[in-house]
Amino acid sequence: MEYVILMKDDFGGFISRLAKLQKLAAPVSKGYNNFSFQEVSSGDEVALKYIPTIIPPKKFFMPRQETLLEFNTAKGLEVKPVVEHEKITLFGVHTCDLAGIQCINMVFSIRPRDYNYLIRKRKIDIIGLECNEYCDEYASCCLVSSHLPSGGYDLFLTDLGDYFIAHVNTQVGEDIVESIKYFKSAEASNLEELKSLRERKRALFKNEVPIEPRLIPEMFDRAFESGVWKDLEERCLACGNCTNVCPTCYCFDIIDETDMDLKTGRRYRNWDSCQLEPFAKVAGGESFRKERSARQRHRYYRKFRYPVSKFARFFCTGCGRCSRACMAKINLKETLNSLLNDRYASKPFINDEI
Amino acid sequence: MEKTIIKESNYRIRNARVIKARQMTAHEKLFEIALEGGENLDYEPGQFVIVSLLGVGEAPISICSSPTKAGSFELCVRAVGKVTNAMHRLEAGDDIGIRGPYGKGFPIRILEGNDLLFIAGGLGVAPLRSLIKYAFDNRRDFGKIHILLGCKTSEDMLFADELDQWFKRMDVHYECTVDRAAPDWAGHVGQITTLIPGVHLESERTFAVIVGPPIMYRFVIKEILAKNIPERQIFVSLERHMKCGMGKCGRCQIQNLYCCQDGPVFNYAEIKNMKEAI
Amino acid sequence: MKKIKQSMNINVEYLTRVEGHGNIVVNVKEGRLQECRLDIVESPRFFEGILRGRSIFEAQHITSRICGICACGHSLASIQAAEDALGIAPSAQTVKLRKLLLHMEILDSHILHIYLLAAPDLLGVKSFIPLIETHNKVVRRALRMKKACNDVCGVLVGRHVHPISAIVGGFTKLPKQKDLNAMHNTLTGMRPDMEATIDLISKLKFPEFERDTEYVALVNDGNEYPLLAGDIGSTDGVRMNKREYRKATNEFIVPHSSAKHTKLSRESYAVGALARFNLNYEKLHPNAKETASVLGMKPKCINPYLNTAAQLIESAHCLEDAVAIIEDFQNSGIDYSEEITVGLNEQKKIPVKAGNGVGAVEVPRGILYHNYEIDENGVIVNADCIIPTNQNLNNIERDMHKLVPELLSQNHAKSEEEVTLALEMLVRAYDPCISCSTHMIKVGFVC
Amino acid sequence: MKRPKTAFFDLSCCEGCQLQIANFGESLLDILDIIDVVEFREVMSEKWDKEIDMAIIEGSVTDEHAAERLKRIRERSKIVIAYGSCATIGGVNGMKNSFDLAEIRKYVYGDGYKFFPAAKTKAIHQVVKVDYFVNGCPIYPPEFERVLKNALQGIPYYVPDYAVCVECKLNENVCMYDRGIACLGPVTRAGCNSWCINNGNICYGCRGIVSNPNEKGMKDVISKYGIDMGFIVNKMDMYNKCRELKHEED
Ligand SMILES: Cc1cc2nc3c(=O)[nH]c(=O)nc-3n(C[C@H](O)[C@H](O)[C@H](O)COP(=O)(O)OP(=O)(O)OC[C@H]3O[C@@H](n4cnc5c(N)ncnc54)[C@H](O)[C@@H]3O)c2cc1C
Ligand code: SF4
Ligand code: SF4
Ligand code: SF4
Repeated sequence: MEYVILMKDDFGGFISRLAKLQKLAAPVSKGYNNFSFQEVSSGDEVALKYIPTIIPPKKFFMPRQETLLEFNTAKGLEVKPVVEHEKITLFGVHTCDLAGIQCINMVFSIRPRDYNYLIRKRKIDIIGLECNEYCDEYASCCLVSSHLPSGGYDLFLTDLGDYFIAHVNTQVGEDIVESIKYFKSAEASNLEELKSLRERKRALFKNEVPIEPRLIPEMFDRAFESGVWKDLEERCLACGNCTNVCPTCYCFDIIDETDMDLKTGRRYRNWDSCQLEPFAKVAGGESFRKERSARQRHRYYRKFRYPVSKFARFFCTGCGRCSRACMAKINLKETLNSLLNDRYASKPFINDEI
Repeated sequence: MEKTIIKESNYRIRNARVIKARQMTAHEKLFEIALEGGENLDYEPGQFVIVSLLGVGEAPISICSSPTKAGSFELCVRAVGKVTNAMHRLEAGDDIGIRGPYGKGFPIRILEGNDLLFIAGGLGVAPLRSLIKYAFDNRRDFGKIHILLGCKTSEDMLFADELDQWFKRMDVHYECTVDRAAPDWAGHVGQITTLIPGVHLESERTFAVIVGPPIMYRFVIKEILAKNIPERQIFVSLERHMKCGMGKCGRCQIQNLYCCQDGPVFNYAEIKNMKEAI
Repeated sequence: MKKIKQSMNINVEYLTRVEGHGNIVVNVKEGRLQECRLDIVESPRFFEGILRGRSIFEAQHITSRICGICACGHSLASIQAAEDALGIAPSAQTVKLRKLLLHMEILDSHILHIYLLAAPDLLGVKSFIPLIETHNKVVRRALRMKKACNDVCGVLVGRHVHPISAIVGGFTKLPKQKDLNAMHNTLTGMRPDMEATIDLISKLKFPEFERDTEYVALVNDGNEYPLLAGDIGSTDGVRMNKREYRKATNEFIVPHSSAKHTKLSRESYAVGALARFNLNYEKLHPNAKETASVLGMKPKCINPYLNTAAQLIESAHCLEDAVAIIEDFQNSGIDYSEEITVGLNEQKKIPVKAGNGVGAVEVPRGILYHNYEIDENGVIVNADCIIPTNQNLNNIERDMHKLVPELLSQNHAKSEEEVTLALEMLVRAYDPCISCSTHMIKVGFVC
Repeated sequence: MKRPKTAFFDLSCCEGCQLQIANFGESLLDILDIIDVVEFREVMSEKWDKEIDMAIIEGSVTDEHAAERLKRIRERSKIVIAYGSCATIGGVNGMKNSFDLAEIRKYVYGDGYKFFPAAKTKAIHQVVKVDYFVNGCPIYPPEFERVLKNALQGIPYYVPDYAVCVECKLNENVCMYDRGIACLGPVTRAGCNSWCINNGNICYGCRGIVSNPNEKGMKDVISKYGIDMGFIVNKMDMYNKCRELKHEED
């Protein structure tokens, strides 16, 4: 059973049963067109039409604060490495966020492997949800080809009007379908409808920036000294919003905290951001990315250049969160466009056909 | 959220003990450390460990002893912040946690058979000492050895007693300079760069190894290049803010390189065009 | 008056276990009481002065910083004055939630006072620190009860010290069902501790001293124990609208104090738990009346030391009434459409008008008045706050004037230390909040 | 370790920060286990005039008398911890610095104003050296606890030098700017876990301004959202007026 269908009328029942199986998180509305993945127990809490949540689902994979060790120094050094984890199903993960999860999976899977991450990841089941339309003007998922599903889920739902069609990708997905009971197997006509939706999407989702994606790394190779970064220096407030909301930003700090007895305590890691003043400062006071322009540049290179060498993919998922969250309205698509218009950075690469 | 104790963890620390602690200058203290159970720390010169003081934090510190010395290793620590100040309060017999060794050390196999030019500024002598001691212990494997050291004043000089011995050795050329001289200082006065022009080098078979504060590199390298030493025969060791030591936390990133994994020792030719490196 | 035998000179600099800085000065020379006063030496913070030029919508944020202990009370009085000036009538839901907040404020403050500030005197130690050793359970109970109030405020308005979500017009965040449940659990869980507290206090012996005075508190015609709203009333039969608060307080300056004094029908009057008890006993929750009978208290009680006991009675009332309010919400639910967005008016997105408004709220230590005059942009042009402690200062001094000779003339006259302690205890019984009271104001602009 | 002799002092303030400590509940006893409180006027009658290991000071300096008192405390204290906005940045007491001192005294005290001296409000570190800062109005208890532990361990505490927005985003609040409301989060030091925004209010800047704010960028943002600059400056002055003053130490 590779494809199954779920009638819309059964959606409420589906969510309630899912929530009974294990903890369930799904996008919920916070008002003002803001959404957030939160624990839910019924269908009416779920926002089926939503634009990317404030914080991406990475918060389940690498929690904002995560204990690594527990210690007791009362008698010698007594240290226990620990991992915090829970069984949870994520419902409604968009394709851009699936891509984001795939990115951090890679980061924490290459050697030295991060056991805390890997153990936690195994406990999370993922049910994807297709975007039939563009979220808003900030999205750039087509540029990085994350507007269509390409794995990274157990079950993937596409809204086809009266019903959802679901792609069953893993045994876990199969088990969910089995135990929920609302699903029927898909007919050929259903698959046809899915196909035509994807066709429509291909027409609708166009490269948001007029450059062929394979040329982006080269553009960045030439863009290091571009004046575009100087412009960001003036605007960026260094608030760190862009990195905190990015599904592929994973920098962290490691912090010790003792209990009041000053003997027992824990060591945890905490999300951190390359945009913040103290991030790259060394003890001598030297900061290697002191200017906000250098920090912004670093962020863009960490999305479009460096990971291409290391992981052979972009670490931008086109979700548009960074641009949405930026008070100074620093906009990813605009920055890329400015680079394209920067004659040193882009001259040879402009592709007129796009 | 459940919490489970795990065996395999990247953050597991090895229990160790300070077996000797000696105040060297007003700000630096030298520690000799042994791993629990007499285990050897398997390391190369130029590598670093992450020292762990539970409840205070962690700090990357270069190993300043040579792996030829078994049973224990040494760290030279300058008190600047949380961990390093707390470390300065440690004495012989105190517990300490160790992770590592981490990073790429000096490329010994490449250096072997060649002349060596060591240049260190300030605390840079610590990681370099590991290699210098290694070279002394395997003296036959190397050609000529030049050591140039610089520090602020003679009071800030690290390993002063050892330096005296180096000075006496037949088989090394050693010079030292201070920025500001005390009345009883008989040696050179001036920046470390002033020492370089006077050194007689065979450029094609000399490998330069430089460790010092960030501002030092650019000037020193300029002088060395002026001596016709090829760029790929220059090695540097860089310091960056670091947390995990495993190429994840993102702090030590220099463009697409991670100082903790791809360094801290870098070949100059490979990083010279990297804006954020030197 | 009997003859005073001794000469003594008492100067308690920086009176402890009260909020803010005050000194007690007593000077007895060859049997004659020459001087007896409570100096307020807290350096003034000019709150009324700095409010000028600020938006009426941030007044409560600023005035809450007059006092950390009654921050919620200041907020509520300030909000009431602002709404009065703007002509906004809060919704029934908002009023109910505010009542809940005020209950928590009073409960929290009374617990703090009873246990940490007053109990050490009654137990004959210098502070609660030695009690950790000797009365560990008692100390733990006090801290637990205090934290419970704090936790409820945390859920309701973000925090107890300087509440966040209670603003002009209503609340920026309304409690969810699970929040209601959490608050309910916390408060019902506090009942055994409350019983134990009553049990403890009923066994302690309060000093015997009486002086008849005028007691002033909010009064109303309904059945509700008036805290958040009402007219100004007194045991001497005064009844007036809150807008006439200046006539009810008659502030005047005395040279030795950076806080003003007040009077009404007589030379001085008292506000606070005992005043409320004396005026509104009938409207207390049955549990509170029960507590009063355990403590052997009936209105009109004129022993100022028993203010602490009246606080306990009120604590029982506030706890039960708070539980009732929450249960009511649990049953009827909360209307979330009432959640308001902060700052809209302030940023001129909703028009405002000029006006003058008064807030009168019963905070732990008595009636608190705030009065603002605003221009057509909602900017404060004049501000006035009259704090309960100020209203009590005059009365405290009158008590001292009666108490000192009594102490010295009894059959076995008290030593200087004993007199000092008795005076300190007297002052503390009023639970004065000196940081609040140093604000000062003259202008008479109220309509 | 010996329990350090600890004294709590209050200068001009609302004493709300002390209260935050009382609000620790039973875990206050754990704290009292590791420190030896020798003076705490609000809750203790005991007084102490000898050497102090740790002086924890609340409130701002608002007159000469307070400045002198503070200097004497500093002289006999090994460690000085400033806590609360009043102490660390001047806080709401600083608002009076916007006025002519004589005028404001007259407004509040009438003709007798000359009896009530006042000086410009200062934060504690503008008068004496401070070793630890616990910012906030009121202090955020978990941060106070952390600072206390760091002080006991003899290691520094760095007040976060990045914006409240960081914590606010992580708490997934709808940004006030999205709601058309101005908020001081982008220029205010984090560390409070975006307390006010979590509860539906804006950030008022009570923890002081980050050390290197992008003032031009902030102005752009403000004008982009159609907010009056004077309005923001006025808001900023609510807590941060004292930053304009010179430090006595310098
Ligand atoms: C590969 C490598 C090798 C090294 N080898 C050595 C060695 O051999 N010997 C040695 O002594 N050192 C060495 N170092 C440097 C050493 O790691 C640092 O000095 C150490 O990590 C400092 O840690 P700390 O906890 O003591 O300081 P921190 O408490 O982290 O502070 C360091 C400094 O940064 C400032 N600072 C930190 N955080 C903040 C903040 N949030 N806000 C404001 N200011 C802040 C402080 O003012 C302080 O001066 C090495 C570093 C690297 C990367
Ligand atoms: S860089 Fe921006 S658009 Fe790209 S993945 Fe991150 S948040 Fe989304
Ligand atoms: S609400 Fe305020 S603190 Fe939060 S992100 Fe927006 S500007 Fe920053
Ligand atoms: S959000 Fe702003 S005003 Fe509120 S506590 Fe934090 S720093 Fe202070």
